[in-house]
Amino acid sequence: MSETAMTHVNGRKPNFLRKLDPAVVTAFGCILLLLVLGSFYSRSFLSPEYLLQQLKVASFLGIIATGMMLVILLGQIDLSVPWTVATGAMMACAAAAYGPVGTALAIPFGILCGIGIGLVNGVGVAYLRIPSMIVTLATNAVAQGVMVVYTGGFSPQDSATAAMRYLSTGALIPGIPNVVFIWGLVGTAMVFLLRRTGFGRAVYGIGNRERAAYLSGINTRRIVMTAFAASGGLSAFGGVLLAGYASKASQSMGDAYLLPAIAAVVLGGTSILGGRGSYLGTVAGVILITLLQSILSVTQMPEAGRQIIYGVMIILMLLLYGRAPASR
Amino acid sequence: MNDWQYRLAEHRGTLTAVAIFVVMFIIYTANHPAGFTANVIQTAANKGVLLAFVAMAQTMVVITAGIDLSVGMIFLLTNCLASWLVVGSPLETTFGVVIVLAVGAVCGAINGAIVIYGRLQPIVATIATGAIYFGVALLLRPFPGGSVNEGLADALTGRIFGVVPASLAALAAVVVLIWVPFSRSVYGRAAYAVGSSETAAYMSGMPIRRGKLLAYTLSGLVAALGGLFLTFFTYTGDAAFASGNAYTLFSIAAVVLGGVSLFGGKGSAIGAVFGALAFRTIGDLLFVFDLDPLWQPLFQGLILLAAISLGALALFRVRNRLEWFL
Amino acid sequence: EPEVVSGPAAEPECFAPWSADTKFFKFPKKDGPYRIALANGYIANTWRIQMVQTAKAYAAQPDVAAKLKEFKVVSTGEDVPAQISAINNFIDSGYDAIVVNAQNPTAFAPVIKRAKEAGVVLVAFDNILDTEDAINVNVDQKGLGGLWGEWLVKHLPNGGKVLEVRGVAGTSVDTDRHDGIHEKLQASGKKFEVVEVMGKWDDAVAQKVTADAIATSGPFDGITGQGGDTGIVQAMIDAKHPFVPFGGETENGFRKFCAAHAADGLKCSSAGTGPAQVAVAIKTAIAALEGQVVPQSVKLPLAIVEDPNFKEGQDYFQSESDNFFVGNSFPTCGINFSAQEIMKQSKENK
Amino acid sequence: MENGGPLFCMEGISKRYGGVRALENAALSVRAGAIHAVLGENGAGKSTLIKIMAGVVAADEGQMTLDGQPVKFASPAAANAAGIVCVFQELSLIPELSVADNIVISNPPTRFGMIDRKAQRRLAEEALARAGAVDIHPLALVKDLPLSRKQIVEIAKALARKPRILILDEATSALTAADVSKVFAVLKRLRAEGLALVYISHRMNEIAELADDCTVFRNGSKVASYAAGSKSDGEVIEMMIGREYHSVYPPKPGRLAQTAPVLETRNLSWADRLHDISFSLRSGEIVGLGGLDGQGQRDLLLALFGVLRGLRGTVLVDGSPISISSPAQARRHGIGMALIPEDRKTEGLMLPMTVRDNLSLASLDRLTRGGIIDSAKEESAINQMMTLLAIKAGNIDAPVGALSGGNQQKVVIAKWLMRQPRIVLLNDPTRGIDVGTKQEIYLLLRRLADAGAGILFYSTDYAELIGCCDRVLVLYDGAVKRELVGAEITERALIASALNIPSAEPFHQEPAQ
Ligand SMILES: Nc1ncnc2c1ncn2[C@@H]1O[C@H](COP(=O)(O)OP(=O)(O)OP(=O)(O)O)[C@@H](O)[C@H]1O
Ligand SMILES: Nc1ncnc2c1ncn2[C@@H]1O[C@H](COP(=O)(O)OP(=O)(O)OP(=O)(O)O)[C@@H](O)[C@H]1O
Ligand SMILES: [Mg+2]
Ligand SMILES: [Mg+2]
Repeated sequence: MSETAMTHVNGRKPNFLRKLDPAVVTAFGCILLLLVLGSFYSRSFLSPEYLLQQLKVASFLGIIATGMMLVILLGQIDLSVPWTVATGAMMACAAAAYGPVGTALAIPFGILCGIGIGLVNGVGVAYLRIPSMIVTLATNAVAQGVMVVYTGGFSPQDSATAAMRYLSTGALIPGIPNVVFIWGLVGTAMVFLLRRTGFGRAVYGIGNRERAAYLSGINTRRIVMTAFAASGGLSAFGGVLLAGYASKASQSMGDAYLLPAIAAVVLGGTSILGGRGSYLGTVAGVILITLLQSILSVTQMPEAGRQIIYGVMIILMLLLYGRAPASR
Repeated sequence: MNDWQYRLAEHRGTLTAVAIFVVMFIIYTANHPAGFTANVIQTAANKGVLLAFVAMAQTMVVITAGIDLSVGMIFLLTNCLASWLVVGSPLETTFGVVIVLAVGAVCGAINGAIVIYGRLQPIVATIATGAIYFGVALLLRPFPGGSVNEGLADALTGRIFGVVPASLAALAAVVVLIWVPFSRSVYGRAAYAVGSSETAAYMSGMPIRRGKLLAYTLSGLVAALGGLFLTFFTYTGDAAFASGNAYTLFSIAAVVLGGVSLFGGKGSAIGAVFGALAFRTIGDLLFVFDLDPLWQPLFQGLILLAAISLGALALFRVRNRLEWFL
Repeated sequence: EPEVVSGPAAEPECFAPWSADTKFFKFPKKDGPYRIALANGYIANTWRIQMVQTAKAYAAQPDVAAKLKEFKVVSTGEDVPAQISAINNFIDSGYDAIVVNAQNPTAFAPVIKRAKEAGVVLVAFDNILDTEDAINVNVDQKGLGGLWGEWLVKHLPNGGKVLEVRGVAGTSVDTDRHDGIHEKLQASGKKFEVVEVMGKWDDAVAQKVTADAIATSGPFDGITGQGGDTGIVQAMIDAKHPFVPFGGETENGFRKFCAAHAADGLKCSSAGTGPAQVAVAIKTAIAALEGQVVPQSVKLPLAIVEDPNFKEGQDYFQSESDNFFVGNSFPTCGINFSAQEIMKQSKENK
Repeated sequence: MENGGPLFCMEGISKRYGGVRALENAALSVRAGAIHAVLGENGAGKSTLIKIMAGVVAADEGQMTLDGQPVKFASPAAANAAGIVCVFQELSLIPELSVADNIVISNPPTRFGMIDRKAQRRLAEEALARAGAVDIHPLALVKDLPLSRKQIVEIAKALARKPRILILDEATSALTAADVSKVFAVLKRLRAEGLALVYISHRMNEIAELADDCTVFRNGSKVASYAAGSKSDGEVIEMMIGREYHSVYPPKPGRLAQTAPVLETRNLSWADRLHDISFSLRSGEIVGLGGLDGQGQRDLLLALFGVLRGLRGTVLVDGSPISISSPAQARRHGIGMALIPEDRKTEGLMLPMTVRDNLSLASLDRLTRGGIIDSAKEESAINQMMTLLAIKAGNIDAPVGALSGGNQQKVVIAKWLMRQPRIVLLNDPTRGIDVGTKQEIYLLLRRLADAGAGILFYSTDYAELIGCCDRVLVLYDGAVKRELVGAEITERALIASALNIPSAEPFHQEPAQ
């Protein structure tokens, strides 16, 4: 992790090699393989337009998976993603109904709502010690309930603001969608957070053994809560961007993101038990899942076949590099 | 402490689940326009038993410190299969039932094999196999349909002696014939031990792989029993993705309400069964409280949140903060 | 036990029989006011929310309210057994009629039997029941697909490459609409190449798969979408795909696009049956309870608007949500909801 | 029995973990009816050797013979079946199962294919009685037991398997003298019954009392085998550490420190476990906590460190009363407390994380600026600690779990020393540590004290208390029963007060031996 660390040890690999986790390398290899396989079906799978389009679509999943990864590194999970995404999107659009101020604050407001849901999750997990799998399931139900009430309550505003649309579909640099940059920024921040900050170290520590982290004087509860809040915020931000992409918010926006986010994180080599994993892996996982879904969706086969191939491919890729080490 | 205190401590999770269920069910029937009648109970039982089977299946995997996100899809797949096979003469029907259960067990065994021999993390492995099982279900039933031996279906979803819901009796029989022998067998104990500490179990020379594999296989079998009952209850097969997913997620909620630890090694399928019944009763409460229809989902969410927060009350008794991290 | 009688129905304009051989029911007349229940399944999408709002609005209309002692709505989610149990509970609680948007057309046989025995009027709409023992307020899903198919045939006289964005796999609505489309395309005798993707009736999903399809198999000469059509058009715009004839649903957002881009080639047929059909179902239930003759299978008229007839404030509402479903009027049944009426309903109720 | 050849023989055993050579051409030969002691400093490869013997890990090279027949064990179960049973250094108990379940775990009695709980209970009670632990309830969950009880359960579990060869890998490290003597009685009886026993321990006195044969390991290879008693302790230790060896304990300062107390408690009570504990700890002083295990020593340390809720009484730091409600507060500047926990695997370390990450984990607040880690500062702090404690790690970017037990323990201590604590609480820090390392730790403690820290030191090893401490507080049933100062700290005085024998007078008259 630190660049000056070369002194102490005998025979360490150079820094860049040491960082390359074989799992991540294989994951990127699988991405290439998928593209090559796809190109047998249609040449356009290798076209820059298609690849950029995939990168753009992957960005939404990428941002959501970033939050999911943070939580998984703690050995927890966030099942409230679907309705946090929807809440972020819907609330951002809703804010836009309140004049220019509302429009200006739309994006932060949407994110804030996600952070709110995340905080409830965090309090439940960190302070009430409820297993994350179930608190987040419950908050997901509550968020859904609130959104249903909200939609039915009064004629809701659900068009995305110009800013949201710009973030998702605009291109500051011609050809490269802004949202890809945003994912890049979020990702860089995450890498920095995980590698270079005390918070990141603490996250890994807690994921490995919370008890030891606590006895080391780390404020484990605050960190867990913060991580959940961040996950909520990132999910909601993903929702906001999705609303920008679709020009509007809708209720079921987040449904398609829960299982793929988990799968992407784990496919990227992060241990579901916490404490182990790199962000680069998650990037690979996100791209893998996005490509796989995309390629399958355009091949003309019955949905049943798509589902079966999707499942088999994930298992094969995991078998290739995602296996736990043999214990003897 | 004496024996009974230890035993009470051992079963606390299960007993809490029973208590939560009883309280909720009393509130429900006390406010039901039809009251505590055989019909109302039969209706509640038929609905509750389905989730109870799925939750029991989930429990078997969860005690090994795994999780099965494909359990709802096994439930769907076996439902679709049953809508083809469990028809006709008694012999054909029996044959059909056997095949359906065997397919469920095979699905469970596949999950187990991938997790054990493939050494994959259960959560993603079962996301993937779930997609496969759903795909197969969809092949079997591209759209809803099929039929079932209605005599058998009516018998198993009806009432025994006009009082006891047959589905409840079947559930009890499954508990006695599958869960109890399993949990008391050497393999069952190995499954618990693996969930509690895999290394320790291995070092103690337990048959951990076989224990785990058996747990996954029985889990598939019990999920298939659920799928079979779904067919008896609806007379059809239906590969509804959303419904399969819902059952998977509900089963996790039920398992937690039932006092089974998601970290493995602790809890009982009996607790999970009551957790499932309690979870189902949350939905039933909608009938007896006159809520605006759009507020109903929120109400359900809040009740669930409240029910799981009950467990947090125990925190106030913890005087050694290290106990938070067990 | 309804008596099977011969037609026509009490309000023949509204209660149109599905086909020539549709049976007619005459239930024993009951004295009002009635207790009616709505057993909904899934709730968390705009269509369903709008449907529930419409049901409440309809039940609150003075002439309808006068006939109702109680109107109760329960939503049970995606889970079929829960919906079956809900209906069982309504039967046990003594409701006179139960209106249901069934999660599965074939799963309700046992409960239909029970309703019949208990003398409860069961009316299904939207996702109807596969039975002759309950009243179905029917949308001709296959006919709807046929309509879209015909629209494409009309606008692509030489055939061509068509993108079909389908719904949720494994549902009968998806299958019926799909079959309808393909039947008409085939019947035309022209050469149509169809690329199918699953849009799940959801704008976000539909947008994504459309974008993929355009990138890998485009461009297309025509498009048809079962739902999520706003997202499909959005994807076309994003990909700078030329506008082509489109047969789709009745989302407000879709119609906004159709109106705005008609001149550029987005020639739309927007057809479907809005959530207001619940009102027809309730009306049918009341009629049945009053002892009037009703068809076993009611055929709902389709609300169709086709290019170049999109009119702001009537066929679409520029200021309303994109997710809003237009097509809320069944004039033959005296049912006429404006967007404002539906969306504001519960606000006034409070 | 006596004149038979070796019962079990290992030869040419090698085992590598990645780049680490754990064993190199190692050998061991044990005979029936004898206790064979295996000695060696931390990381010498003792545990690895017996894990191979017990089928837990597979050797890269080498042969094993049992009764002269070559054998290979694919799993612990296979070794068990051959009569080889091991009490592992890392406990192999299932925490969520009951004591009885654990004891019969590998071969539970069954009826109709189901486990017969009555028979199981009976077997468990027998085994517990044999291990001299009738105070443990068979239905108690293992996770609720303190470490010392777990070790006893582990021994009972091994006994219940009726082994031919019984291996104990530091199986008594957490036990107090009383428990140890009960266990020894059992072991001697087993020896008389003709079992072969392999005994690994870092306590020389235990070896002296038990062993018939000894083998010393260093750096993964056998150094020597000899009959017990044929070599002096000094010689043995020099074989182990490969260099000359002097007195274990550093000299004490002679007179008591007269500085102001850094830490004081007044009438500290908690639940029904701690009663009215009042004492003070001056800077420069090492105060021992004595007594039988489980008399509240651990609770006291946890209470001081802010882990326990609902404390009554007062805690003062530098003379002013404070209330500490978390380790985060306890380590804060101005208090500067550190706790070396009891169980390094679950409380001290993140085993899969690197040595580096583990070392800096407790000092993250000091190594970061604005939340960002200052790599240079971290690096130098780590290097300093690695040298100070002479931590033997091939690669500091390797997981700490790959270090030997003793080096792991050093990492735990190092990570707290990095903060330069003013008050150091130690919960049995030398458990499972070889003499060489122990010596280094004692020296370190004294140096810390000399540098002004106040040290509160709980140990289950009386010799340590005698050798290191300026004062010893003896706890009994959660209360301080006696305070021994300077020359009063003798083994007899410690034992007498630990057992709460009322008249401790006679001990005063005798000179310390
Ligand atoms: N925690 C662990 N530590 C070391 N090895 C393990 C662990 N878990 C599983 N194993 C593997 O388990 C294998 C044997 O396990 P075990 O004997 O418990 O299974 P089993 O049920 O007897 O399997 P089988 O039916 O194949 O004989 C060993 O070869 C080893 O590789
Ligand atoms: N699983 C492992 N992975 C990598 N290295 C290991 C592993 N287990 C042991 N080692 C290494 O093998 C060597 C021998 O370790 P072992 O545990 O056998 O020592 P030991 O003599 O039992 O020491 P102690 O007295 O501290 O318990 C050590 O250098 C250790 O770092
Ligand atoms: Mg075996
Ligand atoms: Mg060792």
